[in-house]
Amino acid sequence: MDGANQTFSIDVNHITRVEGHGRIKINTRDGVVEEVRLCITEANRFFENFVKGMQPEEIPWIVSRICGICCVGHQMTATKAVEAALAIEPSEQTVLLRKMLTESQFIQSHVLHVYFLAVPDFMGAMSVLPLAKSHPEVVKRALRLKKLANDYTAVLGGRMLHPMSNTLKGFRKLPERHDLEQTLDRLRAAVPDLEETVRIAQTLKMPDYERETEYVSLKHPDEYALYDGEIFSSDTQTTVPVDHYLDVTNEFTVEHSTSKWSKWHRESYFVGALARFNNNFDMLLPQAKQAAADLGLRAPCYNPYKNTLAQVVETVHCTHNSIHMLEQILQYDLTEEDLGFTFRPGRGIGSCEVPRGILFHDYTFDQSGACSKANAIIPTSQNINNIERDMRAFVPQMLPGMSQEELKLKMEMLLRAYDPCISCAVHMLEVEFVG
Amino acid sequence: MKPKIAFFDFASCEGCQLSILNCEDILLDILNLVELVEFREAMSEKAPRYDIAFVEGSIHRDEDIGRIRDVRTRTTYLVALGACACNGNVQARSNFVAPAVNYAETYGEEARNRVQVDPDFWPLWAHTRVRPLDRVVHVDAYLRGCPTVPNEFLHLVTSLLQGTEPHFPPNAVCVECKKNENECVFEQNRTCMGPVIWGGCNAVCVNNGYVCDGCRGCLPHANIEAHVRLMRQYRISDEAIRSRYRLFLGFEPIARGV
Amino acid sequence: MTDSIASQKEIIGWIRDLAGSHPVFFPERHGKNSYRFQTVTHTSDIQFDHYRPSIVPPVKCIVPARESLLHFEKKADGRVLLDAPVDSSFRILAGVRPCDLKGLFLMDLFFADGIADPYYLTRRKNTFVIAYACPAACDEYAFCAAVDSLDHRNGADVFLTPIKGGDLLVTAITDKGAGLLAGVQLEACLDGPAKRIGAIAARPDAFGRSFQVNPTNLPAVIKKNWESPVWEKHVLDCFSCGTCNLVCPTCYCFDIHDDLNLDASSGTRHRTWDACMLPHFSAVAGGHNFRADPAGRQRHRIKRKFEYLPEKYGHGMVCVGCGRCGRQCTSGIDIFDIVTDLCAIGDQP
Amino acid sequence: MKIKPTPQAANNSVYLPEMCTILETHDMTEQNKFFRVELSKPLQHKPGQFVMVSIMGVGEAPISISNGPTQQSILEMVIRRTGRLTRVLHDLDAGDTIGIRGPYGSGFDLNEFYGKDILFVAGGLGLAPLRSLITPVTQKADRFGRITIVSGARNPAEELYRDDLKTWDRIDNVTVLRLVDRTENMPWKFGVGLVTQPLPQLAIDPQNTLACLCGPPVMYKFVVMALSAKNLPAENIFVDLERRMKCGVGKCGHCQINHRYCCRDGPVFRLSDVANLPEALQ
Ligand SMILES: Cc1cc2nc3c(=O)[nH]c(=O)nc-3n(C[C@H](O)[C@H](O)[C@H](O)COP(=O)(O)OP(=O)(O)OC[C@H]3O[C@@H](n4cnc5c(N)ncnc54)[C@H](O)[C@@H]3O)c2cc1C
Ligand code: SF4
Ligand code: SF4
Ligand code: SF4
Repeated sequence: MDGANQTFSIDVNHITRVEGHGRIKINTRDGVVEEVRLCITEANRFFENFVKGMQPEEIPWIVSRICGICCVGHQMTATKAVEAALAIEPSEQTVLLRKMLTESQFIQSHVLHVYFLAVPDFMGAMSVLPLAKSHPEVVKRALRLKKLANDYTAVLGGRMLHPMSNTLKGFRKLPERHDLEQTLDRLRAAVPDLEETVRIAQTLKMPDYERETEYVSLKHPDEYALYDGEIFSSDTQTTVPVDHYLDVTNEFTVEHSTSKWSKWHRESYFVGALARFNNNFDMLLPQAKQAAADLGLRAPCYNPYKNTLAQVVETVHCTHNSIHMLEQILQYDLTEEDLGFTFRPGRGIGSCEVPRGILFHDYTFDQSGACSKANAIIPTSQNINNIERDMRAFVPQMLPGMSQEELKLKMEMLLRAYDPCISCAVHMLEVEFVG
Repeated sequence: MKPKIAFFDFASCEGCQLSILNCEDILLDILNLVELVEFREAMSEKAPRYDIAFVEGSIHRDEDIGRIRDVRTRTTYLVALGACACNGNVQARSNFVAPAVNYAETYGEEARNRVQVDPDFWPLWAHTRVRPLDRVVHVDAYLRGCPTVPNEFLHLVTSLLQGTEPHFPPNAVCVECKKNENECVFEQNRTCMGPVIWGGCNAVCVNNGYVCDGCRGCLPHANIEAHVRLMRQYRISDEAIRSRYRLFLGFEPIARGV
Repeated sequence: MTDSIASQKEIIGWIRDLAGSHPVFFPERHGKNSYRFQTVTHTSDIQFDHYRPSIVPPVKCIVPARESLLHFEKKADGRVLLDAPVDSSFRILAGVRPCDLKGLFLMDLFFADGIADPYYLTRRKNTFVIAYACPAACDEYAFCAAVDSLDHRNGADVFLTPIKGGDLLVTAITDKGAGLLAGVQLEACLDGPAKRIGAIAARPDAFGRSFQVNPTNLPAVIKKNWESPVWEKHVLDCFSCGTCNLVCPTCYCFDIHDDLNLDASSGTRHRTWDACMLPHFSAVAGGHNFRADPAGRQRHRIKRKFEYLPEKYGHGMVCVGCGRCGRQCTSGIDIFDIVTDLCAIGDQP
Repeated sequence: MKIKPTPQAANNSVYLPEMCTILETHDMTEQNKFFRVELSKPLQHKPGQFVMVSIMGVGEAPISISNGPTQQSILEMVIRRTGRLTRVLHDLDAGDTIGIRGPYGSGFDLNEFYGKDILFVAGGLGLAPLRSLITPVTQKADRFGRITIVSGARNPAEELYRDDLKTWDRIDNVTVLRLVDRTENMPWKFGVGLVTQPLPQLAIDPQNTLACLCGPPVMYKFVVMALSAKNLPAENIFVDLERRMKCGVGKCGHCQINHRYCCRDGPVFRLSDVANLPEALQ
């Protein structure tokens, strides 16, 4: 039974295989889509509110708790924001270590998403578990890559989640040389696994839907921007400084949402792997460009389902880039740095790319030395607007040839393709599809 | 028969579930021992009954209460997974700000005014109060920490598999600090929550150059008065001590009183 | 027992040489203010001039924080295979100070007493000790002289005594020690005893802290105090964290627990350090706790060191005066102060 | 110089149990289960000693030997379900394997008892260890004086070794006084009250009587008071004490009672020795 001329409503409560709680509602009457809504039902934890009163060095450590899977990204962005507020200049060594920490989390998050959350859809499985029986080599490879990435994070950060080594100005404990060497060896040895990952990704049949939108990411003149850069729009092909982020996100509330939405030059914009890929393709390492070619992924790409492929490309990039960075850092001995600083009141803004897109943190410190105002704008809340618009555009296109079940699955897949991290959405939001 | 296990989450970062997914070396072994029937983060299946439910996250809203009670009725054994579920974690600090203020801060003055007069306004925000699970339902075991410690998870699973309960000794973080031969951070003129905090994390924060901020919650026998006196000796103001206690221990009675 | 003389440089070179072929542990600087017995590598900083008692005593090389007692494997047919391998690897502890040497000597007695403990004894048998006599008190916490451990030598294989002019008097105390020194070119010394007396004479008169009471009378004084306000006084700030036990060179209490592997059939029975100051140390099933209050636990700890074990073994105080527990207690609770208070009360008629 | 390590001591660890097969189990009460275990050789134990019982992967606990000294390779125990290990023990049945090491502890010296009047006071599970002495004593009852066994249980359903109590009671010079704290509406034709209740009525020859007490910690103080009132000297009273134990061989420190190790110096202590152990009967 296909959806043409049908009157039905689909309600997917607690969407699975995404971080956090969401809900999709679709209502059609006589084959006409009346309403498509994406609701995020996650309870708010009011981070921006309760970090007030905290000491500068406590903030990156606490806000990493916004999200487990993006904890490094939140910590890095907060560290940069607080450092900006306090006029702290981290050393070259620190920045390099932080970049490695950042990329370690890109690898682990992308591998998790591609293998655990997305691939089962394409293989027609409810989860990765049946794959452990039917395709044990796939699951074992996924676990191997994920473990490598996690260990890499732990070597630099002290542990896999909510790392404690990084702080303002530098690292409380430097990674052991021996561990860095071992990580380098393991990353090099992981190249065949990556090639295999690309090969699997090649076989994934992507739904054939396109909708051109505005792509927003960081951009850096010298590198594929992840840790640093300015805000770039595919619409204007220009950058604006990070300090102007509020002009970019333009948060607004909508009637049916408990979250603020974002828009910049048009009704919505896209952040995440595909946006970075589209905007910064030239800065990818050759191996990553090759992977993109193998996957038939060309910039610009307007198919949001292919965000998953862009993640594969970025995994290749981050692995090879990490190999370069490790080679570089192993050339000299790491030096213990003095982490002391003098406090000054002020405001600072930081931005990093995290696996799911561009992230902004903004803190103000008053004379008392404690945080008096905080703001964080998370990729997923920037994307929600765009996801809902994709759904609205795709549902009518899909309806004629698709059963309700299939439609439901395609919508879930679309949502999962964005790899949304709803726990991150500290800005609450509700999008309902009710007819 | 393999025990059926399920994972649920409430307000949290979902890092504790991720910590378990991160046990790559043994994940497949674990899956041989148990039957995973629900794990929203990694699978789409759902189940009506389970032997062990791992519940992550703190309880904030009325609808959360309904859902956790439902989980409780379906499971034989309920485990609070991680600091949010065990003691409210960092978000418990928001209990010290009136809900209306929370909304105003996050959504603007208008929201504050409406939330106070209009009970139907944005019902999803019906934020009551951040509470650990055991304020709402009976909890059989606690896997403490932010994030949870895989070894403790394994101890729990293997204990239950053998028909007995896990045992987590109520020892301070200092014990593990000694076993790791760390120089006490007080020796370095910094301060630490370790003496009053429930160990089991292997003092991982101190091992890595930081101090213990107390994510695993206060020990039942914690000598808080002595700890406050000790912090004062290091010239920490009472306000700073209170703020420190409210980092991870916002729900502990002490954080309200200090 | 043979004496010879060597420069510090020669001895440091010798220790480095030994480290080339065996694991050698030496107290190395760690953190802001501390020392740790660490495996000597080519980058190790080996010196005798600066020292504070290491965070945990060197006996950790013989009773590690966690060790396996036995492995088990349950077979499908119901049989259970057990295996209790004993670690018989070889190690050298160098730069061990007299307090810790006395600690080792006492541990040897404890673990051999009654039914012998093969794990300890085997490791101990394969452990060589190169001790070093302190020329001055390491810091203001030490009270080794007050408990008679400053001149302890029993248990060392080689003893190094700093003598006038900066050289070291090298004494091979055991055959094992002589073996370690075999092949090392050292200047013979015929007046070793005189040199030792000289070294003792050169020490400051007040060596560390001292009690009002003569060491031999301490057990009797402590014994008088069962009910005493002193116990309560010194636990007001106690966290029951067990640090004082865990860093003590003569605390040996342990816990035993099983860890099952994920195959659900094999695993290991471990023993880990335990501490009688921890609140549940004496708790039994059903909830009864035989030492529920911190004051009772503090009393037990002090009495073990100054009354129970000294009376049982007859080798003097079982507190060796290293000062670690007082130094490292976060609340600054110092066994020296407790004993001083008890002595003060004991002196009252 | 290269030093050769002393060769490794082969599997002779004191902590290594012998794996034994359970021959028989039955529930004695709701919480207490009886176990008969087959050993590879006779235990050679003294009455009052205990063994360490383990299940690999769960843990180990001290359990009293409940049978009298015997040439058979048999061990009998009563295990109360209280915690991590004992609850798993309760799931086991005949044919299952458990680890046993021991016997440990001082125990009673049977020689001292010949010719004497003997008073046993057992509270609840305390009858299990005392049975290891009652059995040899009642087997050769003619070599002892008057034998009195006071056995108390919480209620009729909680009474242990009912058949044994009956058998012993039939022996000429043996008197068995069975009591429960409360009948709780169950049929019961014996005494109601605490184990201290019958003591004042007993005719005790203070010079020629030995008393053996075993029961919950609260019991000792009151029984000792009652016996002192009868002028029974502390040298003639034995108490069987219980403490947390991990090693059973005087090393782990958990069972210390002042300067004594409950596992090595006890668990059976002479009351006169306990007098200078303030921690013993508190
Ligand atoms: C000399 C002696 C004889 C005993 N005889 C018997 C007997 O015949 N029958 C019986 O049912 N019980 C006996 N007990 C008590 C029994 O040892 C405990 O009930 C048992 O250790 C509880 O273990 P668990 O793992 O189930 O409890 P948990 O509370 O989970 O205890 C964990 C561990 O702590 C230690 N522990 C806890 N409680 C005790 C305790 N009361 N005594 C010693 N160690 C303890 C053990 O090592 C135990 O494995 C005896 C105890 C002693 C000291
Ligand atoms: S650093 Fe903290 S946890 Fe460690 S010993 Fe000191 S007070 Fe205890
Ligand atoms: S050291 Fe403290 S803050 Fe760190 S994991 Fe352990 S309990 Fe949590
Ligand atoms: S180290 Fe200090 S605080 Fe800790 S148990 Fe010992 S006396 Fe108490």
